[in-house]
Amino acid sequence: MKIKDVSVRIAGLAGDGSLLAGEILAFTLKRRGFYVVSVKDFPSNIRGLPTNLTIRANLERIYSWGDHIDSLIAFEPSALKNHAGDVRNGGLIVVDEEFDLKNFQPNDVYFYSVPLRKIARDLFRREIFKNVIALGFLGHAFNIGHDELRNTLIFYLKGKDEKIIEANIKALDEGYKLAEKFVKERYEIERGSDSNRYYLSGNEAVALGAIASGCRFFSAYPITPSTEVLEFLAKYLPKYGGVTIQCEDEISSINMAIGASFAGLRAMTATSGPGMDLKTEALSLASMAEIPLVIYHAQRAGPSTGIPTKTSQEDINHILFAGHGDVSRVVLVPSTPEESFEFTFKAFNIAEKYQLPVIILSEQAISQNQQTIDNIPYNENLDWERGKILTDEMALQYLTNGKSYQRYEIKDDGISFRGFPGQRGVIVRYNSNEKTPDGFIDEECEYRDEMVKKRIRKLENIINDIPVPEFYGKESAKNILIGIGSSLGAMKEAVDRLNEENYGFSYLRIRSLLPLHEDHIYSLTKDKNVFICELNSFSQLRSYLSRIWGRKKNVFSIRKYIGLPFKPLELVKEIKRIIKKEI
Amino acid sequence: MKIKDVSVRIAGLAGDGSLLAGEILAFTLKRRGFYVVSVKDFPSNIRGLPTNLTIRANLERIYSWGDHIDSLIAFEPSALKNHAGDVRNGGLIVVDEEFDLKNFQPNDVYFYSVPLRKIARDLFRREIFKNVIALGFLGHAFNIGHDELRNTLIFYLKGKDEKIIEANIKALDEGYKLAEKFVKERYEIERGSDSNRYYLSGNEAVALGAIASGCRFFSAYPITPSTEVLEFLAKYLPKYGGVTIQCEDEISSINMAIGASFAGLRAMTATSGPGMDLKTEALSLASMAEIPLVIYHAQRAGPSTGIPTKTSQEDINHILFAGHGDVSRVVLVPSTPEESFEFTFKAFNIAEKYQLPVIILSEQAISQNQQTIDNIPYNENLDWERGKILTDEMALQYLTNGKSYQRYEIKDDGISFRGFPGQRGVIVRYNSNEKTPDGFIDEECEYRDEMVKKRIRKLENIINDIPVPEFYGKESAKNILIGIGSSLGAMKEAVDRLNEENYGFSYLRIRSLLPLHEDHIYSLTKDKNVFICELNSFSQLRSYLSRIWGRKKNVFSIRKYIGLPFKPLELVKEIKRIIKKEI
Amino acid sequence: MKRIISLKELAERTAGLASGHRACAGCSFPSIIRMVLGSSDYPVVVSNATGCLEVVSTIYPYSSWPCSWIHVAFENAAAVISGVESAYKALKRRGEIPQDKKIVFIAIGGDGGTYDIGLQALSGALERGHDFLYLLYDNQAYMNTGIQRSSATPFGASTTTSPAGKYLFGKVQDRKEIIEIVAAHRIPYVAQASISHWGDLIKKLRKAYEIEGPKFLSVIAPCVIGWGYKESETVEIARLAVETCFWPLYEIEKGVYRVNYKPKEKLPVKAWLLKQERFSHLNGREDLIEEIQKRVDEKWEKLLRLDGLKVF
Amino acid sequence: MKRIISLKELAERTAGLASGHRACAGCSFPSIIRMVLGSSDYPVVVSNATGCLEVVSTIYPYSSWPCSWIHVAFENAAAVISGVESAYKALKRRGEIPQDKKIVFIAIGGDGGTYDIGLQALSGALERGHDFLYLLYDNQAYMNTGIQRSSATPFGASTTTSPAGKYLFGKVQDRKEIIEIVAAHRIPYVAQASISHWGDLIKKLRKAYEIEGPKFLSVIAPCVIGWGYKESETVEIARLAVETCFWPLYEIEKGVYRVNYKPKEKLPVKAWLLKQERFSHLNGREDLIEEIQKRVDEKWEKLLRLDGLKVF
Ligand SMILES: Cc1ncc(C[n+]2csc(CCOP(=O)(O)OP(=O)(O)O)c2C)c(N)n1
Ligand SMILES: Cc1ncc(C[n+]2csc(CCOP(=O)(O)OP(=O)(O)O)c2C)c(N)n1
Ligand code: SF4
Ligand code: SF4
Ligand SMILES: [Mg+2]
Ligand SMILES: [Mg+2]
Repeated sequence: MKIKDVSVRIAGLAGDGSLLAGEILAFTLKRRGFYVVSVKDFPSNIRGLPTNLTIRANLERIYSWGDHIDSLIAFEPSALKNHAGDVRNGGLIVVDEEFDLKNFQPNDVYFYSVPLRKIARDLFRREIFKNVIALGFLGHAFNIGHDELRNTLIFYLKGKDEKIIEANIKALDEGYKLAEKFVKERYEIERGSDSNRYYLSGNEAVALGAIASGCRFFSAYPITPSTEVLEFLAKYLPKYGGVTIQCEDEISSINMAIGASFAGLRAMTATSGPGMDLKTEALSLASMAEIPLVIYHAQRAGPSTGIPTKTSQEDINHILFAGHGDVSRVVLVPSTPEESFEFTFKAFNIAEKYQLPVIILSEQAISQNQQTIDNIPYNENLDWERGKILTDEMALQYLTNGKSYQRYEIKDDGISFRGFPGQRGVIVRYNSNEKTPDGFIDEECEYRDEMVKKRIRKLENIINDIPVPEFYGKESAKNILIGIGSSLGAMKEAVDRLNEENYGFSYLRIRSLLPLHEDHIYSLTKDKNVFICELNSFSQLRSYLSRIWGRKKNVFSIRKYIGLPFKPLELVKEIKRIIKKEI
Repeated sequence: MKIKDVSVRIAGLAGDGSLLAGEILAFTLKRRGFYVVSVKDFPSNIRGLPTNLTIRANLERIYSWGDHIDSLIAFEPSALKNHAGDVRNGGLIVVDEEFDLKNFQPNDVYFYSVPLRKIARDLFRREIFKNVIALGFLGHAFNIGHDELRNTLIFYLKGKDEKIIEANIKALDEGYKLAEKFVKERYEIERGSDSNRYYLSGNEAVALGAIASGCRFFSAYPITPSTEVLEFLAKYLPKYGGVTIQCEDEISSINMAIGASFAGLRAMTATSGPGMDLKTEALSLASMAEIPLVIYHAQRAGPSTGIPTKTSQEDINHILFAGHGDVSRVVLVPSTPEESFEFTFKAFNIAEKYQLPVIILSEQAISQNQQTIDNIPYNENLDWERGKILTDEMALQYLTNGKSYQRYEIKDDGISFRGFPGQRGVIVRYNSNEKTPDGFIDEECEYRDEMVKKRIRKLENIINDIPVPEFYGKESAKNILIGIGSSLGAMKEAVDRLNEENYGFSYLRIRSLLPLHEDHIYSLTKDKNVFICELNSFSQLRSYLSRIWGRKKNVFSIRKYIGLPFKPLELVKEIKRIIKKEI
Repeated sequence: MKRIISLKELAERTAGLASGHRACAGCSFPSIIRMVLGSSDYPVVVSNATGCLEVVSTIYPYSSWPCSWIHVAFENAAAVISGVESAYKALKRRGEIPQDKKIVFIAIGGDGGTYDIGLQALSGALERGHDFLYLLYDNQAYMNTGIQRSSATPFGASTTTSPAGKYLFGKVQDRKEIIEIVAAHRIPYVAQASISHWGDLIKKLRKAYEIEGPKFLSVIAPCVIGWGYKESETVEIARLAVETCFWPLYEIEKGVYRVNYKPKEKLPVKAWLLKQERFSHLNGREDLIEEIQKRVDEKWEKLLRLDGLKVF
Repeated sequence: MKRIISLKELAERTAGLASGHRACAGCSFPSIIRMVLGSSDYPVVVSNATGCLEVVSTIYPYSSWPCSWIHVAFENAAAVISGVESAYKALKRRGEIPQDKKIVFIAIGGDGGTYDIGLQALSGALERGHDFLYLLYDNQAYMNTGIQRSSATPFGASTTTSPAGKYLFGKVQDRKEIIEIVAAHRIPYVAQASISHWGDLIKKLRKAYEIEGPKFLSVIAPCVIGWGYKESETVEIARLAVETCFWPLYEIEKGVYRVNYKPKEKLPVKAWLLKQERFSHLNGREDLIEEIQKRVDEKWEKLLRLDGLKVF
């Protein structure tokens, strides 16, 4: 039988080419028609620290990296030690024969100890080539056409020195040859239909989404795991007549975006962890001054510097509640590259329609990991809904009728017309103080009450414009699993498996945390056992949702906080344990 | 019958002496044995903007400024317009005869239009003396001994030029004389027993509390309404061998305190509104690096710059949840000067015992308004509980036994011993990254799981060290009012009045928001109608508490957000309205 | 060089300006705002940091600003104006605004919002090279929150957080040399001016409006309340700061220093100090007054040495 | 003046220092840390800003710091050390620490943590006059997050956020002159050094440790990854920066400029540029190289003019 689901981990040290080898393999599998999910596990930019890339490929669309791996290439003894346990029985491990393996007991796996470094040294005088040799080895073991891998390799090395490309091709050949000598049993990997799908990370999808949304101003400050958006837009936004600016810190980067939005451009900033702390003051300002703004936030493990390159869902509290005063905001939570794109698009429309900050809450596991997707959810019918904008004609009327333009005019729906500085006929005044409709400081609190109510009225209709929770399974199931973000894949597979064993499960994936579909969630969870999975230790999601059901007894937390997303089996096991013990 | 409860408002423009006149009156009443509550309503430091001071004095301890005022002195037409409506029937209004009063219809009050400015000009050539003339006028009307007011006046002017003091005394005389001519009916004001009570604002109480707690490092940045703590400690902390430093911004002011705490001093910072936004990053750091720290936060009306000199309870969300990652913290909420002092003292003990940041959440109505209190709740038995501190002997043992000191040693109660840089025998390493017990970066996540659990274990016992909610009334009452901070006074009087009308009410005043006495609150609110009063528009307190009861039907919000604390009658009316309509 | 606009002309120009404001009687802001706006031939967009000037100039119904503005938080005036300016550049590139439409972008901050909490934002904007004027009005303390020291507060001045008394003689540290710090960023135009010398101030404003790139102008803005003097003396106090050389009028244009005004007779700094309540405790402390005089002299001499030199 | 400590002595002194670190092969940090600690006769307390150096030097079990330290967030090294230093002063005043116990307080930051996000904290600490050394290791970009531009990145250098390509030739702006900005704060000691000239570096460190008040030392720290050169060339790259006068060795002590090293033969800056991947796109762009040379020359000449002069 040909294999339809395969997973491989390539583990070594930062800078030793493991990541590159993994990416080439992933891309080759994608071209072969597979859906690929990848999980990068790396410590920092510095060379020499342990790093690895896991890729899982399936002919069906998948979202999770699975439980075990089929194959491991370990370039270092420590890599072998840390990851060998994850290889399933019957799997394959490739290591360098130069390891001292005295204390290593392989499982029931095909274990190949081969001269990777030696060949690299002998033929190329640089050990780094071991990565492509190993790739060739795997190519043979998986029965992937030599040319397939070679084509991707060349694609990835485009622009490099001719000699380097040649050497790499030779290294690949050597890998195939080596495998012929060693490999006892070859896998047969399937081939899928569509080889032209996209292979995107969440950060790339957000950057593309911003461009597609007409965002023409982006200011940010580098911070893992959102920096790639800055790097991408620094490169490509100018092409679209836009501006990307790296600022001196996060405070300025959100404030510049506020300035640009005031001037009339769609503007965004991006950050993570501590960066968002520094942006809270301006978040409060954007809400008060009614400035449309999109903030992209990719979570990492905290608190403080924490584990800056690893995933978490630890900033739920912060994103929902930070900022002094009654700060209005919208919080969207994507799980996939498609949603990262789509929610970015939505975010700009909501921000301008309701004139407030919209936060896209992602996380490292989504933002930096690539996935195969069928399509970028973009089509020509998608509109840039800019909301109530003062046209030049409307502005000119102020000139003729002698009235003064009121940036904060009190309206039934709470939304006033946005004019722009420089428009003939109007003077545009934005204010961070409580203000009169014209934008002056309302020092005597004449308008305070009305202004607060206006800002609250704006919020009433947003619920119609945001993504509803995704429900999966039968409504009759007596157990429901709730989660967000990167938990999607594990939740889906866990529910399927639990249902195979007749546990009666469904899942609910929340895609907008603010506003929250409280009624909907309430009715779906009533009389059910509720399992909430989340990547933090404070049960932030559960605490937040408990406003829906209070101290309801049968709500259970499943938490993980070591910087990695859930695996399906982890959820299954923990759920079974809870059911056995507590229900 | 002699009067046992009197309230006066003096209203004018910033810089015209209204506040001073009010303060002298308040202090005189205090000396006369009254409990005084004052509410300052001012716009900013700038001269010429409307301002007023309300004082209420009662022979019993009171906490609220009441509903109406008995007397109003209005130095400006606008002041008369804005405040005349608050004067009860039979009350007294004093205005300057120079007003144009064509459109003013006095209520059923004693209305005196007198030549305040004219006398000031004629006798002193400066209109500013009108304030003390008016004070004398009131003194006569209230039958307060001339000498009583004079003594306070002299006390307040201590250090001023002789001539100025003389002129003021003369102005006071003139006021008495003037009143003799005009006043038709004099009040008889009671005299109480104790004239030696304290008259303190929340800010003063916190500053004193810090000194009494052994706080010897204070760094802050000016911001209304907490600046007085900085000003007070800048003046007095050096006396106690401590340091007060004004920094270049809020970020540095919290980080300097962190540095001082690392070095071994008890350290505090203070702020408000936007200042706290800027401190969230370091809050997260203090939690992660396990640094004892006290943060005093006085709320003002937001969001953003908002109404910076007025009160609110708008930062509940921010204080409870801001800071990226799982940030541990404790949040105490005082209502009175006594509690401001007492909770400051507690805060330092908790911070050091559990090695984390403790926030004292106050608000403008408490921080800047003065109240009479019987005593500062300090006695010699109060201990500075410094928690687990590495003694010099313990430190030296590391030298002898050759082990290395572990700042983050894993302990059953989650609390490790705190050593200080410079202690012989140990190297002290603090880290904002996830770390090993020695304080090194735990780049490979070996200790992550244990460290997270350690930090969570620390939180388990805090509930025993924090102030429990204050419950007032009968447990059998079927209605319960919940509130915090400045709502105390209005809640108490409202509950009393409602009970007089047999509404069956009690109140619960929460004094620690984190940890929260969930069980206690749950059992007290079960099967009851719950009314939550709070000074914000988002129902932040109600949303937070709803984790206790979910979507319980009979929970009702009473909100106010115009920058002033509740009045008893407001609560009574709104509660009656709700009961009539909804229950 | 554009001609200097006359006071009469300015009065005419600014006739249209709303004259309302709610500053303390005698405050120096009204004239500053008037000159800033009146000196521009182009439309102006302002971003204003929290502080006295922003508060008093934008209270309903007394606004002094007949131009579009955004009132930002305390430390962000330079960042927000950077965003506005860059956005306009993009809009021009995209043809949504005519290429030749000139707009003057001004960020305004007090000394607290400039020397202290806003310094980083200022430095970043200078480094990126935006086309804007940063206008610092320097009243040498945090006035809006009730007179706390800033790093612009002079040595020896008493504030609520550097109180003269038993432990202190007022502020212990010297002021930051903001002009030098800004000049170290090597921007095209840096200048210092005073409301007492309006001709010089207007000339500097008009020069700044014509130069492309970041400009920085620091104006001394005496504060009745915080400095402690009679309402009528504001201009005189500013003048004395100049005449004593405590506050020299100078500029650094494309790297070249130019002292714009050399007092005929340099007055002793004491003449300025003792007119102000905040220095009144120095009365009799000749040692401290001498120290202050020494510092003023040194800086003035250094300035004279640099006069005419190109430093970058 | 203290004598210069010899390399041999240093090696002995630092024998006790843990030698572990996890930097990229060829990184310049290990030698910097070694010299900083080895040059001190006093106990040292360090506050370290987030960045490559902090990460590589404090990973378990490879720590290079045999002294107490606190690893703070990115922008706060100067603020935290201010707090530590003030606390020690208070402890001494209170007699809890002997008056004569001298401790050296060091704040360490990269260029991002110093020129950009940490500038305000640095400026504040300098103004308040704490007794500490601020050590800037300047690798001219944000390395730890993957080579983004900082305001220390030289004109023309390619980074991921100033990518050389169709739209740009690398970074458009010049570097901030951090030394001049810091010197404008008129602190007692400001200096620039290089790991290639260790004698000079150690001399500066030891001088700094003896001076009371704020000190600032900037050390060029070539980065294998971010600059793009062979692991073995780190010292050579640093040396070329000095020999081309791109990175002059100089100091400003109590206001007096002193150029510490004048290359016998000033090499063309091209010799330094084209050894680095980040400038490789300049190969053939003689116009840009000339521009860079011009800027280097101007600054060097200005420095020579200032040599020996007292500026404050
Ligand atoms: C982040 C933040 N911190 C503190 C404040 C409080 N605050 C408002 S204005 C001000 C002082 C302004 O001083 P300056 O810039 O010198 O202007 P001035 O009031 O003296 O004109 C302060 C401390 C604030 N609004 N925001
Ligand atoms: C507030 C905040 N913003 C951003 C980051 C992400 N960050 C960590 S280190 C770093 C770059 C450091 O650059 P530099 O100071 O030059 O040190 P280097 O890594 O180059 O040694 C950045 C952007 C952070 N940790 N905190
Ligand atoms: S306090 Fe000073 S600066 Fe502020 S408005 Fe009054 S006089 Fe002007
Ligand atoms: S990235 Fe550069 S600075 Fe960072 S450790 Fe590697 S060589 Fe050193
Ligand atoms: Mg000021
Ligand atoms: Mg760097």
